[in-house]
Amino acid sequence: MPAAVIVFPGSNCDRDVAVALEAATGRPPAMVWHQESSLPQCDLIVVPGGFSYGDYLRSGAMAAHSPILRTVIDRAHAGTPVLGICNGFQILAEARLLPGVLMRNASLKFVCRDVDLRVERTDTIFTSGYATGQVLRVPIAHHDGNYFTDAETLQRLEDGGQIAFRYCDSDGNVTADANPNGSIANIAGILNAQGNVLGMMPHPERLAEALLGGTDGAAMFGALAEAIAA
Amino acid sequence: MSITASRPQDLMGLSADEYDTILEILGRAPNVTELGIFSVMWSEHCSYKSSKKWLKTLPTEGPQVIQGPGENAGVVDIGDGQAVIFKIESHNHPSFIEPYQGAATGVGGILRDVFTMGARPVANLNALRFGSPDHPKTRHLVGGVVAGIGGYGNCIGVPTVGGEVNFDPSYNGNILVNAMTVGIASTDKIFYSAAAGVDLPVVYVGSKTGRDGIHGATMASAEFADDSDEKRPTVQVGDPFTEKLLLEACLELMATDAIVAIQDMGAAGLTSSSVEMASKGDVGIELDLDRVPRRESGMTAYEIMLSESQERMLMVLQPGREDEARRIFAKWELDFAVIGTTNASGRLTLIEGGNEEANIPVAPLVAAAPEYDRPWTPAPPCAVVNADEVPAADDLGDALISLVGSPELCSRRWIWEQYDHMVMGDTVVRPGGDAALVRVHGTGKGLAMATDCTPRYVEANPIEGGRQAVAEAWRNVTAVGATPLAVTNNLNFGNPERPEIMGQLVGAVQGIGEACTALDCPVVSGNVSLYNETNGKAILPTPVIGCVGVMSDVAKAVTLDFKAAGDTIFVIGETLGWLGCSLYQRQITGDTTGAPPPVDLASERKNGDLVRHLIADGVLTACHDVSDGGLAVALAEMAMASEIGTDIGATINVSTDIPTHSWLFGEDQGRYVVTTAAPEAVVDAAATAGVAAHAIGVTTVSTLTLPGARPISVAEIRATHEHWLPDYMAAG
Amino acid sequence: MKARIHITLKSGVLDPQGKAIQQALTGLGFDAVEDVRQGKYIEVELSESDAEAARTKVSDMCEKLLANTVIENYDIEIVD
Amino acid sequence: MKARIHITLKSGVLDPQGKAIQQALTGLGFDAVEDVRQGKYIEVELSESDAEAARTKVSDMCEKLLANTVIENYDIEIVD
Ligand SMILES: Nc1ncnc2c1ncn2[C@@H]1O[C@H](COP(=O)(O)OP(=O)(O)O)[C@@H](O)[C@H]1O
Ligand SMILES: [Mg+2]
Repeated sequence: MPAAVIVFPGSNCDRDVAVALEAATGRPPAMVWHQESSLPQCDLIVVPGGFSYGDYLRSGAMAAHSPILRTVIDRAHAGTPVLGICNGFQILAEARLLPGVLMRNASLKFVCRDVDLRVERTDTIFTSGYATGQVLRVPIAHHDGNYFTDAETLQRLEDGGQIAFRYCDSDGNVTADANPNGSIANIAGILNAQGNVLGMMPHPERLAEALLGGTDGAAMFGALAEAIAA
Repeated sequence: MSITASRPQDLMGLSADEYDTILEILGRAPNVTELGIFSVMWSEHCSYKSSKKWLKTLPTEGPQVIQGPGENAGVVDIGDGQAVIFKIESHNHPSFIEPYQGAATGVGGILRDVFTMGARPVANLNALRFGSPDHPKTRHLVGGVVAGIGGYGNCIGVPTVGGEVNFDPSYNGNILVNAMTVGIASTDKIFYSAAAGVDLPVVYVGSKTGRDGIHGATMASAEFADDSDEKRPTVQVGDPFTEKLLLEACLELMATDAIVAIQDMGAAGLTSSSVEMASKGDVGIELDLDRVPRRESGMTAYEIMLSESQERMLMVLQPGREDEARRIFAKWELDFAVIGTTNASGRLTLIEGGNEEANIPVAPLVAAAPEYDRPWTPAPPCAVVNADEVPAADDLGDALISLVGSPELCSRRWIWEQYDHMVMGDTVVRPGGDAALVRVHGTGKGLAMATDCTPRYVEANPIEGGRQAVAEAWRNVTAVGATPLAVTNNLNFGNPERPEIMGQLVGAVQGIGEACTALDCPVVSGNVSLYNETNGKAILPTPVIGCVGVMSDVAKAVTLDFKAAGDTIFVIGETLGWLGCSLYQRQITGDTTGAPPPVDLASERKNGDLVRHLIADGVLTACHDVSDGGLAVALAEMAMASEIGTDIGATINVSTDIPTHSWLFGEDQGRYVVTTAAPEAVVDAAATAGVAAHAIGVTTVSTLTLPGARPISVAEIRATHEHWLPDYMAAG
Repeated sequence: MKARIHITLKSGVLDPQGKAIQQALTGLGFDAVEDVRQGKYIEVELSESDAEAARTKVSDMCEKLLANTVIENYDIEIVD
Repeated sequence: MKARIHITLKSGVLDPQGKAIQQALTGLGFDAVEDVRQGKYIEVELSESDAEAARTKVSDMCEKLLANTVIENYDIEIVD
């Protein structure tokens, strides 16, 4: 089954993730325009990075109310895997598919660089290609990646194993210095309670090819390709 | 002439002679709208009246050139039916007044220049000059400009991959923000601005028109006085989201054959876009201003024609294709309006509310644009400084540390980490090296690009400085392994009405031309920004060169970082120890007197060709060109760039008959530092090519050991190098 | 009819912008500053003549889009 | 003492955010919306007991940092 990539006005990592998906699955994903109200047959939905609607008002807010998102929400509830990267994470949070919000980086600056991520869960279809505690090198590129949620929700995320990735140093230690944006508990990516929706600020599609400086992102697409082929 | 008696008080920046020419062209006095149109069309910014005579001397042709200067951007063949389209443009004055929006709209403007020709932009660069770090405005300007460039480029999703930054007191009241865009198109799908044909619909698309930036073009042609803060209403606000929609909509329409001509509305907005289309197509244009989409009520014809609202385009379509085009723009939620038609009158006619608001013959409006042969005096020659006139530091290692931690040479990471330099998924060599390398999507080939200029050299000797700017940009592109194809240039100077400033421009253009010819790298586009002065004090002459090269296999690219211990280090090119005008000299003596290092264009070319061949043959493990700070700084940069945690340094062992400090810090041109695991291959190839190649040492673990200097750990150099800019910015 | 809307962060919610502004103000020598919170101010022009109907509409807009009620409060004032 | 500060774009200055919000509201079916302008709302808590002194300080803050006076206006209200 193919994957589908949602395209909003202002999405700009849609092509990048399509390239990574095609490399992993051997076929191009369906590109679905935000005005559509239905999705094609697909076993994976990707909400890509970018600046949907210019990220005006709040990052992801307007996209969360676009026609296609209603269908994405329904599918997510029905169990279809949904991956939100960067702006995609912001959109999924605004759409309440994932708890919490992504606020302005603590530095107030846009930041684009490679960071180290510690893999916290490997029993999901997104992360089964990694080992628990493995340190990945993946780029971030965002202005609003400062994950925040209240203490109670955070506890629920911790207890429920819903934290997928944390920012860490190159040895896997979760430290304040390794936190590029001020995220609470160094959170870089979270899952919903069912484990079929993942939102993450880092861009695995950007380091999925040796020529571009690393391949740590490729295993995520490899794992997804396997899962949806099965 | 009798009408002269009634010459209006406000000539909108035109001279009395220019006004008289208008009277002759029209055979009557112009109304205010017409005068405004002449004023912007004949402004320095649009007419190049001071520089045209000299720009014509630049080499602009070559078998690779599809379109040289004269269109929105230059077009160069890169094989396989593809072309690279690029240009650089200044947004100096707006960025000084409002750094965020000024820089952002500068990026927006240059992007439109490139996609209006049918290219998808694939990379942005930015060449920045700020005042002295301790000037009270500098920090705010750096912060705002960088945020603005990032804000626009990141949102539209085009990676910002390179650029340069200098600090100098001469820019205190007049910063330079030069933005460059590189795009890729099919050679059979390139769009031009000539509105050939009559009775064709003229279509306006994009954002609505407001009262933004009226007279921005003439502002860019005037000197600043201290009251420039008062010139505020001309500030334009950028909307990168709308630009992204405009980009996608234009490319979608360009995939059809509905477009006859297309032109972005940049400086002087609807005026220059409509006049240029009409002039190039030898037709007349009638515009019905009532149909222009507007953001504000009560706008006059004058305001509509001169508005510099951003994110707008003007197109001439094939008849009958309006609906198809309208559907595309509706899908992207952009304004679309048929606002006029082309005709055979040869005149620009503007109608508003049924009245004729302007009626100007297009040909003389363009052809009679003034062209001045301004008086100029050549820059006085500077004495050559001998190496022994510049004292050696007690410890050359300390000198190196202070150089790599200085504002001029410290890391620019704080800047480029605010730019998304990876979006589009093809950035093979990221910022921080010599040239950035961006793969041509879906292929194995790549485009290398860099911007360069060393203003202190240009000030000391404009001809040599002009040559050097081209040579350094060419060298940077060569250093990753690419073949330089062509350049774009941004000539930033002071007031051309002063003969010594004009002399700088004339000299720099001569030097640029000579270098472009010798290096087979023609000029395909550019921009001139004059009157960069505050209270009569000019900026350093700053002719920025942007160079683009092609590489057939990006997998063969070489970066500057030392890769492993045990490689042999060579210097390609001759080291004579030229300290005049060098950063070392400034570090030690406090200023940069003397003649700049000469550029020997023949050896520049031979050395570069050798390096490129060595890279293509897979002989080199790292390569870096030598520029500011000389060999010592180049070696330090290669060490710092090595992987953190497994630092690679070098041990340099040379015996020279020149003073050690001049060997280390001299800024002789035409040189590269390269590393290899196959030293004989380098020696043989250099001998065959007749190029000087000296083995100077080996790479080692974690420490840089230079002659006359204490051994320094790579970690120490890196810490110093990375510190200055973030600390400086945080101190505000 | 015009609505003036204030959107502010709920107490207890981290405000990186407010914090940064506070630091910057302190850095500029404004030492009397004890706390800074940054919110949004939105003006909506409505073709609606009934104030109550306008308020209902605007509060619907806030719930649906303008505010993220997980972290933000909103306050509406109808002027005309 | 608390200052409530409104920072709004000068009239005539393009407001891309407001424009995008307006389009989004229209897309959500709020067709009575004629115009949207977005500004900032900042609350500053001051250790200052004199209202006039507070106002002077805050307006200095606006000039120096809070507002971009090239394109924005500011309005200060002192409450306590
Ligand atoms: N304003 C900028 N934006 C992006 N990258 C920059 C900027 N300034 C400098 N850089 C990058 O930093 C590196 C060093 O710049 P520079 O010292 O000017 O290089 P060089 O001496 O080789 O010309 C280059 O990779 C350059 O592209
Ligand atoms: Mg270089």
